[in-house]
Amino acid sequence: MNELTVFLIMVISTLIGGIYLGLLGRGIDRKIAAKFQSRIGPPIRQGFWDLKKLMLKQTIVPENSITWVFKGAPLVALVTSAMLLVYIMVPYLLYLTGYESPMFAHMGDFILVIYLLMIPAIALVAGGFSAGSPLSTIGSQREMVVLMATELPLAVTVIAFAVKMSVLAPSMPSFSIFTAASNPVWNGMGPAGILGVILLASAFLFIIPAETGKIPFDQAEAETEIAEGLLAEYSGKYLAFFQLAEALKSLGVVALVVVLFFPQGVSTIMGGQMIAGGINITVPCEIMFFLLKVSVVYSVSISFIRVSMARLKISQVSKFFIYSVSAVSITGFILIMIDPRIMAM
Amino acid sequence: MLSTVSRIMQQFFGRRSTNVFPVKYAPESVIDALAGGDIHPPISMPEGYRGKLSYDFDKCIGCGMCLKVCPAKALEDYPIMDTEKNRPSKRIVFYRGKCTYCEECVKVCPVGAIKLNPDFMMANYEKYGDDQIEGIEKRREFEVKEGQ
Amino acid sequence: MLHPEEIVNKLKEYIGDGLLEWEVRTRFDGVTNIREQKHLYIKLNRGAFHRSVAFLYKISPLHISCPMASIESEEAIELIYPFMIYSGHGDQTEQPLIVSYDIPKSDLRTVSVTDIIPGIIIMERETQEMLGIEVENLPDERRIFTPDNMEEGFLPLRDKVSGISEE
Amino acid sequence: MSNKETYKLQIGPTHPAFKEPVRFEFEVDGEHVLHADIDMGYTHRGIEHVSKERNFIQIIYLLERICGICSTSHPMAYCLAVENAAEIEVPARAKYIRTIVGELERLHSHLLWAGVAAHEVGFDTLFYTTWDIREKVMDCLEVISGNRVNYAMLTIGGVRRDIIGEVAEAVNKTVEYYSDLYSQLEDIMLNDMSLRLRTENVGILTYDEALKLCAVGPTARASGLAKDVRADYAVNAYPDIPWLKAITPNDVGKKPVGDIYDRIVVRVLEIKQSVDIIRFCMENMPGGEIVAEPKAVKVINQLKKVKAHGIGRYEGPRGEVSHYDILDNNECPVGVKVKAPTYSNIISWVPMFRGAEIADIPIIMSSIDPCIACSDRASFVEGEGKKTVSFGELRKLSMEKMNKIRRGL
Repeated sequence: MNELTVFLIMVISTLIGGIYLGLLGRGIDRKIAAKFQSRIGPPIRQGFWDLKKLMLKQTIVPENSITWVFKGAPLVALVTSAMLLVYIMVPYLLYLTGYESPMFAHMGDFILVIYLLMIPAIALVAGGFSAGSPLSTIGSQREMVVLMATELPLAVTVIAFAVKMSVLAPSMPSFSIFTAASNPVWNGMGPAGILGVILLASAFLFIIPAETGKIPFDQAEAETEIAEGLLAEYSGKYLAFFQLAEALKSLGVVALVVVLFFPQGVSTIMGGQMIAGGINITVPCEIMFFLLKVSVVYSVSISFIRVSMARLKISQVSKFFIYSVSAVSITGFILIMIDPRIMAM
Repeated sequence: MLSTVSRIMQQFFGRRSTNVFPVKYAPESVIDALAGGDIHPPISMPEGYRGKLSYDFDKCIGCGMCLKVCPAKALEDYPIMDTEKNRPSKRIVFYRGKCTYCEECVKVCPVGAIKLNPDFMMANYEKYGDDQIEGIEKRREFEVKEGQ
Repeated sequence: MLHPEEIVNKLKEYIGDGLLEWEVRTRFDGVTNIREQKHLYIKLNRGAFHRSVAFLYKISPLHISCPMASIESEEAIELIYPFMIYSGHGDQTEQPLIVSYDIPKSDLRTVSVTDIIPGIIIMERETQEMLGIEVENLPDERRIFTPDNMEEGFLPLRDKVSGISEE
Repeated sequence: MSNKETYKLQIGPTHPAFKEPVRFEFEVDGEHVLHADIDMGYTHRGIEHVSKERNFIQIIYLLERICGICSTSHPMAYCLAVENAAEIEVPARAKYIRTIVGELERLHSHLLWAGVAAHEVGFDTLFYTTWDIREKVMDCLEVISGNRVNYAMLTIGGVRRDIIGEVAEAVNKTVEYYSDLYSQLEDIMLNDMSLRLRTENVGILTYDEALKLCAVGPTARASGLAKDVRADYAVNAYPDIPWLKAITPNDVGKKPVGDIYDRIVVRVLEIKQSVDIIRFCMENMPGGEIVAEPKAVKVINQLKKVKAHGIGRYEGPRGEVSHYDILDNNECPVGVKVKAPTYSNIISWVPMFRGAEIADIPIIMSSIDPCIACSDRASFVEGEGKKTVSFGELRKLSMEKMNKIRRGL
């Protein structure tokens, strides 16, 4: 098969699957949260219904808003979120399917992923500022603070991975997701290094809700404080775009964590191809296993954390990330660096 | 922190506290859809529940004590002619939409013509619709008879 | 802890003729442990009111229990301040101290006691807008419960002025 | 920036954090509140004025609807006021039943508050948990009185329903349920990290301010001011309880700061206290009549002959409820003055907001357990456009409408 055809198939299937799974994930998340809160909760299909309803609703643009920013922001958020998902998923799918080609070796650069993580948030901020309401302005300011606070631990993690990858697979590009997927970070490491990776993973446990704007880090939306903050003025299809963008971004961030920390596929664990009835079912099994991992990470880092904590204040969020989470991730980074096996190489 | 988590886990694995709205009261289209599935019976009301008001037109002697105590003025004096004795006889009309379910009229009624039932489903589109006025049917019948 | 009669005597010494009438009423409550509760009703001269409150506050900080009630008669409005004295000590010590004075309708003015009891401000603002009694020295004169665009001279709690008919 | 630009943030009258309409105007610098201003009066219903047109029995149910949560406190204070004026002796058993219903209401109100406060800080699980726990006391009240919210238990000179047989059993079961659950609840409410982060050293009301601003209820007690009508002033069966006292954070060995956390402490301890009071009352309830005069019409006629003033005070769940009634040889009182706990605490909001962040606004606002509807109760309604419609006119209009509809029948 032509490389380009494979690439296009993967992108399109990721997009379609991503939208479907993202909305389904929202439904499952709400159901699980409801279960934690001892209630029934909405049907799992609620995400799709919400989207459908919002698309049909009248869209109101505030009079004193900057119209083109206000209208453009949701689209930017949606497109970049979709790009983020594609950018994380395609290299990983390539790795899972075992399709190797020099063209794809550099795919999925960490630095670009960090930027892509930022752009939907910046689009939200721009949309919030342009709406011209004091509540959305406060929401935008808060979103900026959360965005900046999470940058440091995120960057530290990425650098740690790059360093580790350069040691594990010197022949491959260090910043590539493909490399990280094919060389699990847990390999070739002593106890100190493993502890370091665990610390990095636990830092990510809090970065995920912050990136996706969930309690305890939903200050930008904070329903009871600033009435949905930067989404306060959005309605109709623009709100639907933001919701879809958020669903895609949540899936993307969770997928990133899975790819970085738990990339091992079924075949790696079982030590070979999966064959049932003479048919090679490795790829479907790999995808199912991946979805399982995603749902576990999703329900722990998004659903569980969100039901077990109160919303923090914005000053506490910045302190929490700049001091505690950064300290944890830097410690993790140092532990990985001083791991004797890395030192030896 | 630990106790919070343990409570959350307890809730996750325990029985949920909410209940689906009793199907008995749902619209018919919904009942059809749910007929094959899980139908929740309505939760039983305790004895002495103060719900929908009912009024026994024939028992009423028209003393008007209930008019005096009703805080919401949900009762109206509606005198009609008693044809047998040929004198106006006081009968009461109750506006259910105004009722506050304090049970004061029930307590004060000397003949027990007023009761509060355990029925609690009283939502209605019309504030003064026929089914929101207790005692009006009898009154109507009477009017029709009078007219003849 | 002063007995109601002692409070009255002290007050009499201080304001003299300003104290018009006084009465102590007792109520009992409790079942096995019957407690007696003394209510002191004091009627003052309008001019003596502010000084008396300042004097009483020195005995023990006053707590304003209820907004000012009023009785309207032909030529005057009687304002009733239900204060509590010795509150916040626990152990059944609180005593109601109900201070009232007449305001002639020809001169509907009184003096604010917010300088002594800051917590009374909402109640004085309410009295001002509901009864039309002008409260002097009130730090915040805006309306609180009634809207700002309400027509002048509409006084909700004064039947004879507002024109609300008794059915 | 040398000259700091501040801007005005309007919160309310409708806002997701507020359960009832009230409007705040904050002067805000970034996330910090510099000054707060309060505007009320969005839920005026004219209850004090309407009361003057109803007879003494009707007023009980009218006052019950001042507030859904304090639906025993207001009638209680009113009945105490009228009994005080007319010198009616309440039977001993009625006093105990009043106490039990009042304490059950406190239990339910404090749990409701805990849920609301948890929701304000975004802790929805605690909100669902406390409201789930609260269902038990609501069920118990339903068994006692026949309704979950408006109990209609009180009447002048006693109570309307007895607590015997199955009902008494239901109360005992409720007491057991809460004493079993209390330690877990206390642990969650007082030791949860994220809750402490949000509530400690936020919305501080000092002792002096509480005293000067006449704060009442848990708000005052959290500041160390031991003001509790149950302990200060003899009502119902409270004088019988030897160990009853006003709860302050000192009871858990904590110096009162007057912040929101202290208000949580006071309320959580009061849940335990309420359970103990109910148990005490169930064990020591004397027998006998439950009402001095069971015939409502007779009571009205009896009160017609009274000319006196009466004051009724009761410690509602949110603080002191105080009524001042003036009886003047009439079927209706000449004056009814109502004070809800929030009314006393409104002014305490101003110092609490000093130095707060925007994120603290909802939790400070709900920390006094406000009931705006209780405080707004004067006498007219805003009509269409800018015209002000008096209560009488409004009623006339609605009567006309009703007649029109009725004619159409």
